[in-house]
Amino acid sequence: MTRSLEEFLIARRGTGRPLLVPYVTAGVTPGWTDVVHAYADAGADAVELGFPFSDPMLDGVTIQEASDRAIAAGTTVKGILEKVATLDVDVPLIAMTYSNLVVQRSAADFCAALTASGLRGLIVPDAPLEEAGELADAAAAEGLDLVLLAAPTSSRARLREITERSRGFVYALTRMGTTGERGEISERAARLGRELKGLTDRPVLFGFGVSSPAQAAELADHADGVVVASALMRKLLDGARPRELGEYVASIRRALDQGAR
Amino acid sequence: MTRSLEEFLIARRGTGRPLLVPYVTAGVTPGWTDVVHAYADAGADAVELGFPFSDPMLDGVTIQEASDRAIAAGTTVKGILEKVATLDVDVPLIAMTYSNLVVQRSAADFCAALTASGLRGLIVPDAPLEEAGELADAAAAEGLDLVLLAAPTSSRARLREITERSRGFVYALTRMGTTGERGEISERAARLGRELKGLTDRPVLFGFGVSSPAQAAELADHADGVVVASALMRKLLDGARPRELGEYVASIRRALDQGAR
Amino acid sequence: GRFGTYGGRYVPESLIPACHEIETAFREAWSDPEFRGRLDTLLTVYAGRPTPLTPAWRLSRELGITLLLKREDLTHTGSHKINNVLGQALLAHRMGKQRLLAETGAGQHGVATATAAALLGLKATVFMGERDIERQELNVLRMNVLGAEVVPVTTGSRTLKDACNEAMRHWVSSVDDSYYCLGSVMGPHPYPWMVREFQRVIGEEARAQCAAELPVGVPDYVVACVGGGSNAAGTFAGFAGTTARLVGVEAEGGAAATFGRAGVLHGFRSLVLQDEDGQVREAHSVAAGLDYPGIGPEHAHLRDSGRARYETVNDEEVVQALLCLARTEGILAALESSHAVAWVIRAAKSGEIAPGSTVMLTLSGRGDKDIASIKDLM
Amino acid sequence: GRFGTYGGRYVPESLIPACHEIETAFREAWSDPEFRGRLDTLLTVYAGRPTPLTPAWRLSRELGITLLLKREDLTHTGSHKINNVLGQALLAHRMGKQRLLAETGAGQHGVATATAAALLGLKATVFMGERDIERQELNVLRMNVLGAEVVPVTTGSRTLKDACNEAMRHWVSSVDDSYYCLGSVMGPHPYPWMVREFQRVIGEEARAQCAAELPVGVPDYVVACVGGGSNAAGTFAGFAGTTARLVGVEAEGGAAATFGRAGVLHGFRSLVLQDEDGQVREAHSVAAGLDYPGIGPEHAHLRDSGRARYETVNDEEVVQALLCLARTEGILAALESSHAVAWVIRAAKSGEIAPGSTVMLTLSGRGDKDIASIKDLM
Repeated sequence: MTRSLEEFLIARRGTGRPLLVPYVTAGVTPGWTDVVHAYADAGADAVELGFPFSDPMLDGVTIQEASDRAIAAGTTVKGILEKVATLDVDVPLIAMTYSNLVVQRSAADFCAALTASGLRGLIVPDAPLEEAGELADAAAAEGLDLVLLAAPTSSRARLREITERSRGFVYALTRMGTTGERGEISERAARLGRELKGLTDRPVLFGFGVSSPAQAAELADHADGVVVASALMRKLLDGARPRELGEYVASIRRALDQGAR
Repeated sequence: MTRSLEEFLIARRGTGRPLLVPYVTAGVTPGWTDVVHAYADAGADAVELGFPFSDPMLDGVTIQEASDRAIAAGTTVKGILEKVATLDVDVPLIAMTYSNLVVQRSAADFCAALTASGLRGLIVPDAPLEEAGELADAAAAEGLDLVLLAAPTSSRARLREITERSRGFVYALTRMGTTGERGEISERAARLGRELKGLTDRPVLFGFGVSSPAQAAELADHADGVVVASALMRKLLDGARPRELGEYVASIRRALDQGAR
Repeated sequence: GRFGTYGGRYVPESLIPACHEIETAFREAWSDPEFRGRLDTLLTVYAGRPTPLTPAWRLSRELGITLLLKREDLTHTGSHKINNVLGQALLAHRMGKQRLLAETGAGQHGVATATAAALLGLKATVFMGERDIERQELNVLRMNVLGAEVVPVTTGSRTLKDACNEAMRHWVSSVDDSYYCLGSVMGPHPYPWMVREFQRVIGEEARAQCAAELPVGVPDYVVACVGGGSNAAGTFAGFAGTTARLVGVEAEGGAAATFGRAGVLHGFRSLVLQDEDGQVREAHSVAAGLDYPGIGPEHAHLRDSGRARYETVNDEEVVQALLCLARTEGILAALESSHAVAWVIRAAKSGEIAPGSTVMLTLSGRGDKDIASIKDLM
Repeated sequence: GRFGTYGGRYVPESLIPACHEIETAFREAWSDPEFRGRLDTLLTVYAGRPTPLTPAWRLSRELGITLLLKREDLTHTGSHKINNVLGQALLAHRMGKQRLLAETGAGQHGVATATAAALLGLKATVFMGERDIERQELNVLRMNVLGAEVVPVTTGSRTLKDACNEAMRHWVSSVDDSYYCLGSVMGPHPYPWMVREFQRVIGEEARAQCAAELPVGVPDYVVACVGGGSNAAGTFAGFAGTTARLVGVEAEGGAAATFGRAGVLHGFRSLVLQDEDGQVREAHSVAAGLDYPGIGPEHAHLRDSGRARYETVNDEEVVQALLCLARTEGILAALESSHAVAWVIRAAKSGEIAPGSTVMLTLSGRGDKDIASIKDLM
């Protein structure tokens, strides 16, 4: 797997399937690596790996709870990277964390360490275009794809710049608000998907509030796929085993594939 | 007993005996009139009768407690006067109360009512020289002796005016402070007694804080006698019967008479 | 020492020299530019005067009048009491006294006294009814932190009236080294006059501010709450010579001007709530500072002469007025001051205050001290 | 949007348009004489500015220095927070927003926000850590009375840091109709700059007052407490171009300037208390308002550049300083402000502040809110 995250996803998309990226907070349970495997086995196209931060500003209560649990269990960036280096999964892994964990080392060191452990992408929600420059350069130098976020409120000019500078895929926020499950898909999200698709050939994935297979399928109509996070982490915090999480991902996979027909 | 309070006291003093005026709050117990009799029988030269007021500014906790108890029992000026009218004691009775009870009726009406019930004197501690004019006129018109107070802090000029305008006797405060028992007799009190005696032939009685027979005797050395209030009322509030109060007054009587020898 | 037939000096002979001494000292001080200068300096650089005159923008619109608030709540310690206390504390200091005695109801006067004592290096002993201690705990703690001794009063109704009795008793026995720092326009002469003079600054500032602010220069109504009546007396003093209608607002359960009868209490003759036999009634108000059965003698005289009128509002109206002012203007007034607000709201709504009228209201203090009570009442 | 290497706008893309919108609106408003005039009017007739500069007469004598206190405790609502909040609330109103969101630690910023919202007819939602709700109950009740909704924050350390997280989260989801009224010189650009501009009035007034009051015109030291650092930033802004030595005083348990390392929190890059792995530490201070693990980016820059220095004091010193000021000057300062007092006392006694020096100290707020805590600590 020497292709970049973006090349990988574009290839997958090329097969006609909607893309599915499930999320897990690293360290949230001792068996979190099993969750990664379960996701991959269930048909994930990539896995988003949360590096827990004490103050996850963009995340809702579920991810905050998972992060607190992971930190309390002694999870560190170094520890996660050591585990990741031993993982053998056939889809790309994407790190998700906050700026503070990045700047503890330099951006260059951080990106190098991720790449050395085999990670292929990086999402830093509190590093918007304005603050992402140095990080983007460092990531590019390491061949790490820095995924940028696009919001329903972003201007067309910003969306253009985001689609140009994002790597791997464009992370489209389904709605304003933090991560967490919600009932309905807004027209606003659909419009954002269409607009992004019109601006770029890069994969566009929806994230935030994807809370059921049906919803995932509906969203995927307006873009190239979805990121699913809180719905999975809620189940995990409530005691679901890796196998059960895998089954849930598989159900989303099926819904996506059926929706794509 | 048609003589005025002052004539009566001067006559008593003329026999060589120190004067003794014990106090009781009217209405404090159902048997308060028995206390008056007990005092008279025990050798009192007059009895001071407190007409209870809700806010007795110059009185300490003991008299305030007795007043509160009397008011709570439904004691009124009218009721006291009716009882007093039926009393048959061979020493003069002196009313003690505060200005507010006086001004409820006019000063003239109040003095007339007191006299009609047989009272011979009146003490109003919150009516100093400045405020006593109308009251003094009304009292004089009724043949009621209005007793004025003299304090250790009063100037010589004021003492002169007090001794001139007081009737019945001059009530000399042993010390600054409210009524209540205290341990020691101050040099200040002795000085006030000597000063007043130098200014007038009217009887001069000490009051405030006379708390033992010995103390009464000591004070009487510097004037013509004493008023005893809180020490008696404390015993009454603690449950002493009229007979026991009489015995205590008798013990003061003996101490005074021995001291006079 | 008289306001018509009211006022006077109904105190025991033992206090007469002290009253004379204070009167003489005050007369000298009040005509001494250095004393006036020192007081002005303290009021300005320490207590935060002049206080603003704030238009109640939203409430005015709602009521169809122009309502201006004289913001005594913004003074140091949070009420107009500081004006008087700084004056008296400077006087006590000038007289060589070592200790300030004070009674307090809501605790604002006690806090102000503790404050002035600390500032001038004097001791402070504050008498406070046990019942008030319970409902104004915050102010008790403030006094403690400021180094004052708070003496609980357990006699009678255990409120302001009884605290006055106790303070006077203590004064009698410590008159040599202690100064009785009375908190309102009451007590024996010269207090009602002296306290009004120290509070006159409220009315004089407000008068000048109205002159600058209002097209006609003088408001139609000047309104203030009345317990003993010091903030009202100080306010009215500034508008005495104007056409403004003066309105004092009392608590229904402590409305001596409305339900009182002439009597003598705490050293002065005035209107007093009392039973037919002359026993003083306990006042009842949600505002501890208005729980007083008497009224300053000058107010009794202003009522008789018709120069001012006195209205009453009930506890329920007061709490509603407090919430209303908080939510329309962002100003949390003391329960005491909210009495004045309550009357203005009622009178403007009933048309008693004609639409378009201008009303100057003295907001005597802030309501932080009342938060616990208000919580229970909401 | 930078102060040296600090500051910036580290927020999710979803908030970027809102930050731009606020920055644009603020730039326009700040150069609009009408807006400036409205704000000046509110600061003057509503909030009670200018606040006095009070000489701490007795404490100065005791310490052998000249200590002047800038009295932000005398403003409406009792702390400097109102300066900033009135500015931002007017801005939100101008922008057509219907609701103010705010985080609060000690509750002073929350109360100020609730106040400004009531004044301008806006809604207010205030996020407050559960732990702070417990220790600052008075302020919670004040916000309720003022009509604001107080949302308890149960995540993390349940103090100010977590209230910030929660407020930002809520902001993301309600950015169309809500304005985030940030309480200190922190957050994403333009907040650190805008809040400092709104607080600049403290320093500018103090500068002019010192010029009038002091023979040399400029004090030797200018001291203020620092949590996020808004009162210090506003104070320092007025003395930036002078020879005065600027000193920020932090709580020992929340001393980001002393024990922090560069990091990104709540949308800005600055010094942050954190473990070696980059997890933010919980701050601990007796003063809820200083319980913050970061420091405004401008302070980080002032520290690096040497223009200001930052000192720490511990809880015990703070409580002693509070009592000392109360008992020598009759001023009950907030626990936050008492940090600055504590350092001055220590430094004057140790000779670090040379005898005869002049010290201008910003007393950021009053201590009424802290009375319950102080009682437990005494």
